[in-house]
Amino acid sequence: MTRLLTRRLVAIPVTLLAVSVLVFLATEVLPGDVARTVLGREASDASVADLRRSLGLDDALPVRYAHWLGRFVHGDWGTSYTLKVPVRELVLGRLGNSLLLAAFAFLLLVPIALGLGLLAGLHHDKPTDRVISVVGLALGATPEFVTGVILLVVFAVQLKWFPASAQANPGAGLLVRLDHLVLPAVSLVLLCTGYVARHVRASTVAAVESPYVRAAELRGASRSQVVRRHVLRNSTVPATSALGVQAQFLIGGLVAVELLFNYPGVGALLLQSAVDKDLPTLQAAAVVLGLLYMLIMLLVDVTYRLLDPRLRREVHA
Amino acid sequence: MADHAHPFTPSRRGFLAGAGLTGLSLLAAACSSGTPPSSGASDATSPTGAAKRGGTLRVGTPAPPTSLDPVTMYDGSAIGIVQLVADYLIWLDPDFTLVPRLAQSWSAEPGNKVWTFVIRKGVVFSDGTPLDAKAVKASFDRLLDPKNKSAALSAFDGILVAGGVSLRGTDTVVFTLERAFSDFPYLVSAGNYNAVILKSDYAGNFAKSPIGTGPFLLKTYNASTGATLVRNPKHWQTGKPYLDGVQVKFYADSQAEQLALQSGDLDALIITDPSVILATGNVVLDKVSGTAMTALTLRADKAPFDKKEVRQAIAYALDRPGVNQSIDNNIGQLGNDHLFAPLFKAAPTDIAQRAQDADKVKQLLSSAGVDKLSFTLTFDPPSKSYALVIQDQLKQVGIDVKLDQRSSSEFYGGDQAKDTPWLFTDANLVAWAGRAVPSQFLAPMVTSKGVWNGSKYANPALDAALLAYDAAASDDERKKQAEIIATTLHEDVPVIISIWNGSVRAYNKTKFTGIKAHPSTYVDFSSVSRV
Amino acid sequence: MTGLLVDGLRVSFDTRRGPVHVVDDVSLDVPRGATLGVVGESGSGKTTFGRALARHLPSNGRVLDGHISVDGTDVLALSPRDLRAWRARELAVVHQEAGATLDPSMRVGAQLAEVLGQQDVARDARRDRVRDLLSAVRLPDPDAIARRYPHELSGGQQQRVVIAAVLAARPSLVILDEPTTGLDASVEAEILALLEDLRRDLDATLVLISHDLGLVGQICDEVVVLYAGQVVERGAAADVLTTPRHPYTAALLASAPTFGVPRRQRRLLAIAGTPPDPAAPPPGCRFAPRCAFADDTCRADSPPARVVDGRTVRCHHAELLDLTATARPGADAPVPRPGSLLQLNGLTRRYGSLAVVDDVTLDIAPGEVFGLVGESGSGKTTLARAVMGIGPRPRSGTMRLSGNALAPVLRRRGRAVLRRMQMVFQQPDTTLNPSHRVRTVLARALETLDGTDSVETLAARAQLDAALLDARSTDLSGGQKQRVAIARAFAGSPDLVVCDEPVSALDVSVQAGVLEVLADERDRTGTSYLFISHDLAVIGYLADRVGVMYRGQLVEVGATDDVLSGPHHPYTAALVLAAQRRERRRSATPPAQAAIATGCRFAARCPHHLGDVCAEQPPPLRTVAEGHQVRCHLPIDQLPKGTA
Amino acid sequence: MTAVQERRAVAVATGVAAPPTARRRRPIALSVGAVLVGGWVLIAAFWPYLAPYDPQRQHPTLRFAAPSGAHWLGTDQFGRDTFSRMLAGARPVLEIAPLATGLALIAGTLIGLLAGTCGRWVDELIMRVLDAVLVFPAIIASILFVAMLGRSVTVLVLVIGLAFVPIVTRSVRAATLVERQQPYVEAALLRGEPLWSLMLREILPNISRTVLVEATSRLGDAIFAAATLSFIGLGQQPGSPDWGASVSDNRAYLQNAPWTVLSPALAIASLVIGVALVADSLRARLDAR
Repeated sequence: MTRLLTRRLVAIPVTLLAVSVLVFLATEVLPGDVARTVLGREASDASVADLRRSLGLDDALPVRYAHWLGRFVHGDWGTSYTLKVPVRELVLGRLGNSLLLAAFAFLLLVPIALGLGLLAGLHHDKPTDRVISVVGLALGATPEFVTGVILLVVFAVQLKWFPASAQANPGAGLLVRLDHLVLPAVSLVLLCTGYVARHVRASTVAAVESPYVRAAELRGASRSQVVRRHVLRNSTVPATSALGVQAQFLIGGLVAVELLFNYPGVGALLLQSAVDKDLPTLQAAAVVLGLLYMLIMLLVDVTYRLLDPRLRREVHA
Repeated sequence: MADHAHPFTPSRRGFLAGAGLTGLSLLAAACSSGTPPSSGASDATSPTGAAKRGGTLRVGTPAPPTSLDPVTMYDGSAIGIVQLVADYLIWLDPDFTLVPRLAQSWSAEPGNKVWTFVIRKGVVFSDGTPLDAKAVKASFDRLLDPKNKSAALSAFDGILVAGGVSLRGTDTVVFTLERAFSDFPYLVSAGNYNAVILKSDYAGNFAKSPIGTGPFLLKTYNASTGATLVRNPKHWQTGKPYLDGVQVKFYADSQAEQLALQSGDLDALIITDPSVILATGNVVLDKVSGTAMTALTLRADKAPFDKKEVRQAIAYALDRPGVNQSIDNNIGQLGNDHLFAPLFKAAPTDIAQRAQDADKVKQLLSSAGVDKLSFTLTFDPPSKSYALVIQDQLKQVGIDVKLDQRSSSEFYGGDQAKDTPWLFTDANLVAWAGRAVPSQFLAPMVTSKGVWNGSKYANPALDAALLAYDAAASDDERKKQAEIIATTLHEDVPVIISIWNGSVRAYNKTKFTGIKAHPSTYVDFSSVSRV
Repeated sequence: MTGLLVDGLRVSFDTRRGPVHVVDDVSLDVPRGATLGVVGESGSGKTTFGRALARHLPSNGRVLDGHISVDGTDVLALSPRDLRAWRARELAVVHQEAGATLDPSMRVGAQLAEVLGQQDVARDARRDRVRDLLSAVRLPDPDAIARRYPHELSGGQQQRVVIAAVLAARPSLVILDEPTTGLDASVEAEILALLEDLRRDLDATLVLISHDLGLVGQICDEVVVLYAGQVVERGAAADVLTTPRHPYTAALLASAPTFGVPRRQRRLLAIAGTPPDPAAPPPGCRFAPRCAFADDTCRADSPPARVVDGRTVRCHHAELLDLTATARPGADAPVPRPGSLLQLNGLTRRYGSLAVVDDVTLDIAPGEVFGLVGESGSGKTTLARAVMGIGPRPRSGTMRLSGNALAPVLRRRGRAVLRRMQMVFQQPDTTLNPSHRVRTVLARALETLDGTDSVETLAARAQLDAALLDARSTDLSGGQKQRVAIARAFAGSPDLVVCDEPVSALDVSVQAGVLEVLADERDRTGTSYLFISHDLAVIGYLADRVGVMYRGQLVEVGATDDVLSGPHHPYTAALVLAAQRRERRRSATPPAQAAIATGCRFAARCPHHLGDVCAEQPPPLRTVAEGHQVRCHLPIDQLPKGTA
Repeated sequence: MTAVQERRAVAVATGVAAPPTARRRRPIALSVGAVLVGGWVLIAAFWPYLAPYDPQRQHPTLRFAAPSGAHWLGTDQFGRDTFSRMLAGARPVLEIAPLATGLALIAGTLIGLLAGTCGRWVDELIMRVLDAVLVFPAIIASILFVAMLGRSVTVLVLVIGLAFVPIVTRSVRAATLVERQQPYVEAALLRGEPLWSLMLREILPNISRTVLVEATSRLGDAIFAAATLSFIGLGQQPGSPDWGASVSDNRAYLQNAPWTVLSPALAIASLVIGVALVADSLRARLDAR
């Protein structure tokens, strides 16, 4: 176990360094000019050139990268070229929003997906199984900006059960903020449930047809006892990796939902800064997202090994 | 299949494709003076009966792409927020009439080169320091200093330069111009949106120290979510504003705003896209005509548009009412390919309005020796709809248009003297915000040395006529010059103007009253009150 | 009527090709406390019969008719609730892979507690009952075992836990389906001893289902031989095994190698052909197509089950047949040529810190069959893979092929060396590429090993029917697949073929056929074999010389007869006893992962333990006779001798 | 002779490997899926003959016309017929998605095979590179490609294809690792078969099930991704009837003209569901074999 951990932990900073270099090179090639974006098209070339110099954009690329890396490592993430606010608060604030929405969606996702997967697995090839599988497939197949739109029209505009924008007024309590997050979270859950449920269904079917369940039946245990004691644990453990994949998507991938529900998440910031070539913000967002992405990958692998006794020890050969 | 760890993090539609959908171009909302001073200034029409006090107005607007800085701001949201906090010398009413604000009165010596403004007495900044001529002079010196990189520099270009502002006594400011300019009051009015009056010691970070003389105080500002403002007790317009405060919420795009309006999350919008926001349920739209437009500029200095006939063929190929219908929800006015909007007093009315004429197009093209015309039209997202309309209409008359959409930062990026796409591509669409003074379009766009002359059109006769127009003291002299300029442009067609965009502002009629539209989406909530 | 009564049982499976009768009219009765052996090869229906007794058929299986009663309870008529109660109280089933029937995510103690819960044992009493059960099945340190997870126990220990569960249930009928298959001989002996105790303590009826005639003969009172779903012979175990009345039973006995009888003395006789297709059984006697004595009546109508001097036999001519003369005369093997083909010197391979192969030195002459025997975990497979250059990274020790150095890693060996050494694997199902046809497999081998023969000659030599050349490899039977694998190995006429348990996954009758192919190839080409097996009978049958491995070390090496008859190493003695199934081991087996003692590794289990010298000092290599060495502290004359 | 083998023998002999009841009901899902996918493929090929109007033709007077006899699915902001645009939109989606999937499959399978077969440092290197690619925000990569190569079908295919390579590689590698341990591969190794022969001739045929499943899953995702790319404005030049672009452009008119958004959105959903149903039943059928 520890060998796996150290190897993966060592890989993280290396990969993040590679990502930051790639991002630097990418923005160099991207068209457009951040100084022009700040001053607008009607400002004179002279003032645009003057701003470029003050932002240090005219220095050589390696110099700028070294400069950025030196300060970034010491916690000074610089100020956003366009929004002129400290990048750290901006990115971490936006990340906080994304994490809140992702966590809320994840909390809804886990019980629903596991429940449906188990139900489908236990009624293998019966109508409930077919319905759950097909509906899961269908919802998983529909882009989130489509389901989101439909949810908005029905629940926000017509029925007015939930607010249309996911952004509560500043300073609102957690409950109010969650109320604003219901619709975006539901549209994410609809998207991700199918994938997780399918994995849980597969492991449930495997558990039901396994020798140890047959042996338990042969010892006179009733179906409900068998399910409760043996099937439950053995079918939910493998779901961790499927949940892990969805967790990664929930962090970096929910930009369309952020946009649709007007929610200031980190995904939207990432693209906005990429288009504006606002380098400090883009770098910080890419590195933070990358770090989070890899930590989740590692967390999933570790929990998977911890939960499944067979993999607990580092099995050699 | 659903195991879609799909790697794409779809972006914020807002900036790339979406910004276009906000109709008004955020990047182009520069505005300046309008028609000469009319009858005495009058407050906004007082509401019927005593206005109810109190209540917080919740307003939606797209997040400003840059920081909140009055000196360099250019987008509608930043301008709107600053206008709630700071004042101008002169305000511009929706029909471009000049309304005295911090300037009590103003007058020009004969020849329109020296202008004196008397500053209103008894006005204090929100931190208590009284307003005086020194603060006004400091505000304009700040704009004129190239170090501050203000967009206002281009508005004053060739008219007022650093050092042209002097004091006389404690409450009078004198502006000495480089050349006669009869419409000068418009340049120091709200028409030149950067020209807000700030304290002399303003150091640049407006979001942190938002001191102004306006009706509201800026309490909090967050670049991602929005701003909260409260009544300014020291505001000089006694009894105003009626509201307790204003809460500004940033929206990714107009569709999210429409939903918020309808579901009651919002009471009004600062910027309203006419093709998206519709009057349904409690949402109503206040409409005004304006002088904003999207110019179809053709490079007159090289093929295929070096021949006048080819340019005219394009002009005759366009179905202008169809354009008005498709991209401005029919609230615009037809353009006639010269830069005098109907709203301008000096606009000539006797030039025949061009209309789609397929035969004339064929005849013009054959006379220019061009049998099959095809060209590439470059534009950025805000003009996407108009580009599609042009492509389809021109196809009906056999002209093939290839579309080349660039991101806004790419379209306006690059060197304005050599290669920036919006000034150097063969045919392009550039959206311009409403202007109060025709010469603000004419001078930069069609004069030989114009700083934004995308068509590279150079006609000394037109240059002379414009100088004469600016300097003209009387209205008939002004009309005569306008006639010359208009007919020349109508004939040579370096820039095709199919419609002048109207302007709307949506609000919830059951919540607040006194919310008015404005050609340049300007914001004056001082007389807004609860229903 | 106590005990088990089965009358006219018929079970069929619904398949796409219609119903298939897997168990066809089986009737038997077993008094309470007696043990019935059910013997049959793959496809005989024995497992289905076992599951039918427990009324636990797969979803597409149905009991057509017949009657099963256990101590008077009509099992087939029970309501679901009563069936559950009956299973909890009266029934216990032990499957082959015991580990698989234990829930991988639950500790072993908790699972036993659950069974006790089924017996309504009070919750607080369960912990002690679990400890008693585990010590009853002679598991060392019951409390530690109770906290372990199933995958942390050895195969033998897992089987013991299952038996503990049986003890807990105190059933009246115990069904054991291949309980010891795949276990080492010594572990098997201990499990069988436990089953004996079980039978006495519970006074229950035992039904032992197995393919292994020897095992059934020893344990069971009565024996039933199944062929293609029908009982072909039934009678007292001792009689059936010594004087079989049915030709199939006789053929089975003839094809099984017996301990100490080499090929020179008696050649094995494989049963020709393959078992009939259950969906379309032949008319008449189902064994007729493969029976040496079959005549028209046999082929025409199916023989009734008749009683012939106390034995039920389903054969028209049971009385007349003289089945004793079926043994084949021996065939002498060519003498191995002088010199050294393969020479290993101090070979060591490690997984992590554990030396799986520890300082092995041995020598194989050209044309010699060198047998390598040892239990699972002795390192014999790792050694074989090391010789072929695959497996864990080489640590130390050298290898020489015909005198010149042999690179320890496959990548660094030239093509010529590859051609000279080939390997045959244990599992027939995965030894051939499932998506290739047989012809492609052999053609590829010929091409890469520059073979000179044609595909057809190669196949013929491995006694493969030419028609099979165009079949997909997945459609072949286990025996046919191994024959193709052997043909593939011989494509480049190699000098040495390493065989890793080539026959242990095959039915006895098929095993004989494959051993014959190996022997013929050796006679024809003079190829040497490094023949690995855990079965002393098979090793004794083919090998010229034998090496015995215990926990990575070569504890004895010598001519086959010397090693088997003795004097030999105490561990070899234990293996011989287990192979002859004489003596059931009572002593508890040590935990598998006990630390490697500095002295003799076998010290902990050695009955001839000499005290400290064995525990502390590593035993010297003593020469018992020319070419026969033993690594043991015992003086030569005190070394144990095999009994006749 | 072991219990396992006996079950296997019975199963092989009687062809009863998967419970027959499961296979009977499976074809319904397969046929529905096939109809959906087949339908759209036909439409993509023959829409010019099927579409009642020219999808690009604008009618300013007919803006936002509700669904009617003349216009079954109404018209959009330029008065263009929504039904014709939906039919025409099938072609770009079905051009990009299969090509992108093909690219991802070929590259992913080869890299996966290489990683699984070679093992040791080759495998470690490939996996680390994949991690880096997965972590690098795909959105920046797509902007990069569009910026460098301009907007075109090839760019879209390249961007989507490369984004899926890591996912395909990961599952192909997992399947390869399983086969790599099998004796038939070791036998090939011992015969001195070259690396490419081990990968393509020995292992690839036996992981075809995984490759096929990946193919159908990625096809569904590629359609999804093509739609999303257009949605964020990186898709094709404006005016293309591409479904993703249509949803993106018309999303703003959801209240006043919901048919302009819902028809392309449901078209995407129906195609992707069709692919999903086909994939699911193929996977079940392959499991059964």
